[in-house]
Amino acid sequence: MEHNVTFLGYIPILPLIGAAVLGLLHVGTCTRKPIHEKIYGVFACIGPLLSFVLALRVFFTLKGMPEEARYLTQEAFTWFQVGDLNISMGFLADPLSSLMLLFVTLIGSLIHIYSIGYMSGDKNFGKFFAYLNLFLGSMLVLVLGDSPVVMFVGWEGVGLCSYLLISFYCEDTDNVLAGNKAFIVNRIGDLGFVLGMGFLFWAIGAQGFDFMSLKANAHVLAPGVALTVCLLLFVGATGKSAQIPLYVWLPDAMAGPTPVSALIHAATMVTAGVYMVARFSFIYAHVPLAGEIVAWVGILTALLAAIFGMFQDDIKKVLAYSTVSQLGYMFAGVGVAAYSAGIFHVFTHAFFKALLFLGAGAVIYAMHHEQNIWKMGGLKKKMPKTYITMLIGALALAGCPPFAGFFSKDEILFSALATGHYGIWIVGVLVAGMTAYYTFRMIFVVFHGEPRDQEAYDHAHEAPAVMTVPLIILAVGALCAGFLNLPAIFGGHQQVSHWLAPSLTEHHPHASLFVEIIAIGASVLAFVIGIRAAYKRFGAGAEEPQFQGFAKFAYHKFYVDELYDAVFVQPYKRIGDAIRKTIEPSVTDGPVTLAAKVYMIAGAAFKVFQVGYVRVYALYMIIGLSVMSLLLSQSLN
Amino acid sequence: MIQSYLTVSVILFCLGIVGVISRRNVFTVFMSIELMLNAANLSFVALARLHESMDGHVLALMVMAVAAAEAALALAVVILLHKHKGKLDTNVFSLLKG
Amino acid sequence: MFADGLFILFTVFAVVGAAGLVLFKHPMNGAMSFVVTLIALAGLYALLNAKLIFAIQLIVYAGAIMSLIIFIIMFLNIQEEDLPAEEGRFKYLIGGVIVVAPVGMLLTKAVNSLPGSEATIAGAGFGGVKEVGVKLFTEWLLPFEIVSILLLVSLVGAVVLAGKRGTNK
Amino acid sequence: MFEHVLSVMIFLPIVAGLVLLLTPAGKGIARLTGGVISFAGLVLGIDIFFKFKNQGPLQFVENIPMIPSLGINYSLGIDGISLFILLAGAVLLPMVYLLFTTKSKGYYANLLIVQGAMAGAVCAADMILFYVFWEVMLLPVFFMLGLWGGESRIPATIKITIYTIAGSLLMLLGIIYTGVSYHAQFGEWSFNIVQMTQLQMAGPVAVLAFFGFMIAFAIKIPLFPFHTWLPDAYTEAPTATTFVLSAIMAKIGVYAVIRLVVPIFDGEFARYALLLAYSGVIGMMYCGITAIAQKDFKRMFAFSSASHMGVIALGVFCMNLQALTGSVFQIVAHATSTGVLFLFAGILEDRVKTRKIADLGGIAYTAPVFALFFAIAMLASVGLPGTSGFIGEFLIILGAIKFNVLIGVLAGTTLIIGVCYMLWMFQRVFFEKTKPASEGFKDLTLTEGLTFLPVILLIIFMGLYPQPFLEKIEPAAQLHLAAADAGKTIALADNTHALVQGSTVETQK
Repeated sequence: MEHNVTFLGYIPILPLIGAAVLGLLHVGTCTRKPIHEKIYGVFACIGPLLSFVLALRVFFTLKGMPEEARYLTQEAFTWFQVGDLNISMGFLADPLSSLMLLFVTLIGSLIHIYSIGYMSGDKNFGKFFAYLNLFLGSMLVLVLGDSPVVMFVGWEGVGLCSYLLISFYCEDTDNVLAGNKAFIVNRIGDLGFVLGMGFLFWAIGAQGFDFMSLKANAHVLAPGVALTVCLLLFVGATGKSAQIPLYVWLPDAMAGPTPVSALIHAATMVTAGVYMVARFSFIYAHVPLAGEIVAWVGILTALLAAIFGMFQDDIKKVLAYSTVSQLGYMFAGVGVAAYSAGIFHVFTHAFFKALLFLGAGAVIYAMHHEQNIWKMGGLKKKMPKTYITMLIGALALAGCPPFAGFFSKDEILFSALATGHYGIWIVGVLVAGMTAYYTFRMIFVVFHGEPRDQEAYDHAHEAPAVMTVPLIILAVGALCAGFLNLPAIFGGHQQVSHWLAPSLTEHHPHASLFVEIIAIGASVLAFVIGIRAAYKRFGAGAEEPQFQGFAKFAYHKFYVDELYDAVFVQPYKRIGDAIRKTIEPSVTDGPVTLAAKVYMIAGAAFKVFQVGYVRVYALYMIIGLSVMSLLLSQSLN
Repeated sequence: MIQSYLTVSVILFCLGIVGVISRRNVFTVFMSIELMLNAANLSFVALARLHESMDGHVLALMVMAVAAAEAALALAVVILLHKHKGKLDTNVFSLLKG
Repeated sequence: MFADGLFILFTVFAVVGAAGLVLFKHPMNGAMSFVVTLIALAGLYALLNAKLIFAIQLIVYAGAIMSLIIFIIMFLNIQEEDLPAEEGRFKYLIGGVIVVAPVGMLLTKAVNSLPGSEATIAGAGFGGVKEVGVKLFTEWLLPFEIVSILLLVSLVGAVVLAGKRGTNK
Repeated sequence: MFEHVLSVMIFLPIVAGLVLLLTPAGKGIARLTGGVISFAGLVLGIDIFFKFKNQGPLQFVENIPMIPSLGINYSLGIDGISLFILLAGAVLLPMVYLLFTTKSKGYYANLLIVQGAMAGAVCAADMILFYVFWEVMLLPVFFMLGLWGGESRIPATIKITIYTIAGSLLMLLGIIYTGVSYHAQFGEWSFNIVQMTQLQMAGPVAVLAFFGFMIAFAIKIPLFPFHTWLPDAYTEAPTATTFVLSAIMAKIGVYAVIRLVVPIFDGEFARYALLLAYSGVIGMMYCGITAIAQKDFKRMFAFSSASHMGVIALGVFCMNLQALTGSVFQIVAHATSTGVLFLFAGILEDRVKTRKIADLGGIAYTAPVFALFFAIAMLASVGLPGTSGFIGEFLIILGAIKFNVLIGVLAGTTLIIGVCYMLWMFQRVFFEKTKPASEGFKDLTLTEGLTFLPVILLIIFMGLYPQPFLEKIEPAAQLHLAAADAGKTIALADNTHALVQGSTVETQK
């Protein structure tokens, strides 16, 4: 079986070419007469769609291979090679990356199509699609990279694109600040990634620094080094996937256009961290302590974000915190070594979260860029398609059987329970209830009850087909994706887990039927309690609540942003200012200035002797002569 | 015997120095310099006599020529200064004061 | 013996003249006493068999240069009030002597450490016009020419400097 | 002619510059001449690049005795390390003539002279010759800064001149000491850099000589805390001068460390490497943090440049193949990215007549090409993968981790620090609301755009396919490390001792 293929590289390159073409078109024309939007739209969608087709080809090629040797590689060229370090610009498609490829390209393409409707009329239409293509290309590099370094290219690339897209409406300072925040926080994570790569390289990289060689050599890693590498890489993951303590950028990232939120902050970019941990499962599997830390960080993030999500009044912020929360689940999954469960949740989450974001986008679009849920209400009648699709998404997110989210979330919670992580399981179930609560709080407030803003309600209308069709496709996905990994208890075969098995180093826990039933029962119970609470409170319309006490504290996100600002940002700026104003002129430049000053003072002192009278100068000469004479006559004796 | 001539030369030279550093009158300073030149000349000639070589005489001639040139220039400068400042005091000219 | 007597006489005149130059307040008096020094020096040259130098000292130095100086002094028509006050003149002079004393002592010491040789009888032609002239125009030709250029330059310089119309008095 | 191609590269600009100064040519002609000559340098440089073989020892060697009695020769030669600094100059300098409005004749003449002198310093294979070019290099900067600089140019000029000359004199002492030691050890005079590597240096005087060299180079690079001349000089200098200073001259400081200090003072270098590495890292952080507080964009770039130089120097001090190669690569990458950023700053200053960040805003809306190019150069300077900046920074951090974990971690923070001030600046200059000063900001003209385009493409090319560059650097780097290794094994044993006890170790010996 031939493993070397030549078409892998085209998958990321096609969107990148698209980005270059669109970018040049936009730059070349934006100050003069803009090009028609349709041209941009066509160019923008070609790349992602072709990539999707290629992704399908990859999938079926892999499917045709024997299970234990399912991989495709392409080594385009030697990227850089210094001494033992040999990095080739190479791509690797194995079951893990092929799964990622499929949904990234599919959802990416759908979002592109949707955006044609959503962004119409924007004067930076071309720029938007250039960034979007660039983003998708970077994400595909990330997924396909055959070594950590190539992966890092995509890793940083998506960070850059998130910066560009979040600060897309760049005339507003807040948006740009949100973009900066995203990029800088991501960079902090990237530092962890780079350092992790460094340690990994000096430990086992000399025999080859691509994933396959690393996997083959992982067993020689000393436990201490392995733990260091795992934790550093996890720092990278927390940055990209918005986990404690680096989650703060994601809610702010909602400043970008809504399709961007869907693409970056729900379906693709934020999942990169989970993907990376799964990619490095061959190391994590050897270091249970690292997994433990990952799992706890993940589940605590899930809890924290769920608390925040319960009190937000911006529709996108609710979704943003739900994303952070779901990402926490995924990390809990990969942390308890249930990598396939984590990845499966990535997969299902991509569908329903993209769906929810795009639906929210349609609502915002209909409400003329109003994002406060307390200004909406009763939209069910005006936007039936959007309502239905979003309801499906919400059910999936809340974990209602048999929607996609139920199976994947349940898989994670079951794994936690089966591996004896009871604490994680309890928190997980609790978060599941909270998820159901805040999701349906949003649905009820937005779509049910009476309109709160009559004028906006009158103008609201269903989105055009270019926007609703992607919604429907995604809704189908959100409805059915869960069945792909149907566990045995429901008569399924866990196809996704089996598909992923060759890429991952994991041991499926064997647990009794009883445990499985407890897990499922608890999840369903949590869902029911959550949705009931939401219905009681908001089902028949409710007024905007005034938050008191803990609720107010949670509404302000525990003041974490303010804390970070006071602890990191302000001191940083103050140190900079202090250096500029005092340290630089007086301390570092001090010796130099001092030397100059001493010189000047000495000059002023010696100036006294420069009286200007010729005869005094002669006198100096004679005095010198006399002194010399005295000395000489001493020696003459 | 030559020592006595040279001693005279030393005395004259020292008197010249004293004149240069302690007087303020331009002319006196100038003539003190001439005195030092003459003292040097005397030692040239005396040493020429000692070594029976006339190179010292030639040098003395040279010194005189230089003295003449110096006199011409220096006096021109004195005239100029006198024209500008109306004084013959060297202390008036202290443009180099730091 | 006679020569020693003359030497002492000239020495006394030379030193007294030089002292006068340094001490007199008015430059005219100083110049006159300097002339005495120059003439006495000419006498010393004669005692040293330097016939040409003796003549030139009298003609060029005591004659030409000194008369130029005196001419300028008179030309500027210096009055008592034009002269610098020089109140502490003697104080300065004493100070000057003190400063110079070590130099003088060193030089004297150096002179006295020379090998004391009695005067030989100089050759007949020693210091004569012809002999010095031959030396000057053979071995010393280049310096001689340079000196002549120097004189020319100083001549031009003097004309340029003194000829300037100083308006801002 | 092509046996003497290096001499041509050195003396063609110098002679042209001197001729310009002596003839009553107009400024237009001066600009034209400068452009033609530097373009000729570019052509020669590209020619050298393709004829260069991927080997360690010096190539294109020329050797003519100058003062045979003292063993001082006019000897030139380049290896993979010097090649790229030479090329950086050859590639970047022609841009200067195309971009800015015509200045006076003397300005162009000085630019030509500095170009030749820098080429000379890079190619010199004899320490005395190196010293001569090193000093000549400063002279045109003195004139350009002092005559055509900004408002407070005089203090800046005096500071840079005296500061760097003070350092150079220390280096001269070091050079003389090494020459004398060579004579003492081998019985003949020589100042040839290659022969010097055989020297065995030890003892307190060798340490002094080592620091003589190091301080001279630390001032030029500039390494913390010897960087204080830099902000003033970079800010006040006319754009082309800042460009020359930051893009090439600073790099010659690093180059000189690699070429002179590493092979000759191998023992001392290994002993003090940790100290120097800390100096590099602290400088990187210090200057990076200061950069964010600057009000003046040119000054901000100055600090940013100093910050990056700290990382580049660190790569040299780590003494392993990855870091050294990365350092040399980063020299080129930084020359292109920061050099271009300084040129952009010059264009910005030309058009808006202010250097205050606060006065600007919204430039991206009217000048998209400018914004795009600027963004690419900026991203390269913060080390985004896919641009030239990443490869070098990655290799340096990798090497630093091997050298010392703490240093590696601190070096990594450059990823964060760099991005902080750059984004902050970019936001306020290019985004947000348009301010009066930047209203109607004109985009790059066709000439300007075409001038920048090759360099921008180079930045991306070097990021995507750096191998042609790295394979030329690596053999030379390996050779240098092999020379240094001998000393390293002796010195690394008491490396940590030396840091704690400082010079006491020396006196005990």
